[in-house]
Amino acid sequence: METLTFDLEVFSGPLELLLSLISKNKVSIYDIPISTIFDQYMEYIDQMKQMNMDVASEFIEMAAHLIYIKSRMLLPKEEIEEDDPRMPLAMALAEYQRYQSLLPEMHEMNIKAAGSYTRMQETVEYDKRVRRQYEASALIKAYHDVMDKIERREPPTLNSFKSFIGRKITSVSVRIASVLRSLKRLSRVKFMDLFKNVRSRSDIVATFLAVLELSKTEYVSIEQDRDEIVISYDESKEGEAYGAE
Amino acid sequence: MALNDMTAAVEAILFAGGSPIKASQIAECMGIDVSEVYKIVSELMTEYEAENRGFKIVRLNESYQMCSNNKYREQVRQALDHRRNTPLSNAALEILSIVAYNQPVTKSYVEQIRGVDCFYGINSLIEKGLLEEKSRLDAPGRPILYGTTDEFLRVFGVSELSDLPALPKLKLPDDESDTQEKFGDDIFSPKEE
Amino acid sequence: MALNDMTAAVEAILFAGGSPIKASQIAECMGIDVSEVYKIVSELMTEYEAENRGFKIVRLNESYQMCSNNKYREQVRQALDHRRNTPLSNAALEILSIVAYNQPVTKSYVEQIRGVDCFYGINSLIEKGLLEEKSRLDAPGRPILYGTTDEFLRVFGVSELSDLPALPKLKLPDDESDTQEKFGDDIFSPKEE
Repeated sequence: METLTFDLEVFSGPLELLLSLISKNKVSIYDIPISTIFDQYMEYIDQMKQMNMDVASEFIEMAAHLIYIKSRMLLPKEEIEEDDPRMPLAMALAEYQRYQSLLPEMHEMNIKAAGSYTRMQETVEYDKRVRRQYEASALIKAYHDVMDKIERREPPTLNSFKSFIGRKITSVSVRIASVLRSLKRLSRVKFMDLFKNVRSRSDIVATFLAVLELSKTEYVSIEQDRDEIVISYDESKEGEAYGAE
Repeated sequence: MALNDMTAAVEAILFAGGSPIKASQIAECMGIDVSEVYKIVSELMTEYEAENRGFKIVRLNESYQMCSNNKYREQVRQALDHRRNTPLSNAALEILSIVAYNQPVTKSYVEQIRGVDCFYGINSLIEKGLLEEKSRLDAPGRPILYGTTDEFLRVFGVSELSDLPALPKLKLPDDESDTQEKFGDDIFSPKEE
Repeated sequence: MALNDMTAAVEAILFAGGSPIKASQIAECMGIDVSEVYKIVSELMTEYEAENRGFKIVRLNESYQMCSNNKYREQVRQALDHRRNTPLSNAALEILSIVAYNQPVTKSYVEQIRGVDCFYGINSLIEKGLLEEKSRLDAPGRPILYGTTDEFLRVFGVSELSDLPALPKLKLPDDESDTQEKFGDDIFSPKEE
């Protein structure tokens, strides 16, 4: 088989390339000699690559499809009772060919019509006046629309701030009393345990401040034991502290 | 009487050109003398005029331009203007109502009520002839005061402003309705509470 | 013989319009019936042709457009050398014909027939004013349905779609012509195999 030479013909897609190969080989689209066509197809792809042309992904997909058909064709005949594996491709080619065969005529028509030139639209001073009539009540409605929108734009009510400013604030002194109660009962308390029953951010802050406040006194000491902070209470010193007060 | 090819070609060039075309340019590409071009064009000019055509040829210095006959300017304008029939937008109606019931007002007054920039809205209503500049406010920057036009009255089918339907009492954001200053900068600024 | 004002006004509108103008639009602004517009325009068409004018009027569906006489394309092209009606590429012709004979169609329908991505092709034809979005398909993703424009008709020198050459019959293996099914969605999708 002689090698086909492509004079750098550019095909818009794999179907166009296949149709060209089919017509060069003078075979029917419904009986493609798949091995031959596949080889020539790949030859073209190689040439495209050699010329540094972009090989669109569709060409590669088609190559894969051709290999698939080729392999199906190699299967023993009895196993492929159903359809000719070339059929879907043949149908696609036949459909595409309908439009391909129109091209010369469309091109001819296009060239002929291209001999006729159009003009740009003349600049026209448009009359921008409104042609429609409106009911005067349309103005009232529009005015109401504006006022409705204003209402929606009114400043946020106090209520909308409630989620972040409306909460009760826990006072530090209340938490001092409660931490002290725990210390008196247990002598030693893990720092983290003091936060077990807190319910709000404010509780946390107040508890922390309470511990800091208590640490200033003689009878409460804070020490670290590995990962844990422990607060201890020395009852004997309480009298002094309070006595001094 | 059919045109000869030379005349028809000149006509085709002038037609397709749109902009003014130099007589010398026509002469060159047709391979004829400029005086020949003058002759051909002036024949066409005479013909168009005698036949009362919808277009004409005008001479501009050494150039010619084909353009539509001003006699039919109105029809051309109407046929090519698709926009004229487009209804006024809600935004336009809002601006009109604010101006109509409070005029004369500044742009910033309208903007304060609507809460959005009204530059294009007001300008396009001026282009449409529905609003106009009335005077200037005696305040820093001397802002323009806008009001409605007679055209506005026509579009809304009334003879004078007092024929417009009365505006129901409005609940203003401020309760002190009598301080409803028209040009104040802060009439609707968020209340500090 | 001078034109009457009605005819001259129609001529002026078509001249000034440049692009295709709907007959109904002309009728409306002139306050006449569309059939009257048809009559006036066809008289002008006949006259231009009989007189071998440099311009002509073409019908594109329900619209009319005035353009130069193809006979003088060389002279026009030379005189206005910056303007060139470059012929459409084969890829563009393929896309256009697939759309023209099946419209409205989705992009993926065109891609299925051509076997290649048509995103840029379709977009550039839309830019050229030859294709346009017609509507959306009632299917997942609501894909756009494309169709041809009046400008498409002009570019191929026809007045309506039915003037295009007939699409050749699908070539079938044998004579089982009744299996000529309209191209289904999965007749060829290389990806899924």
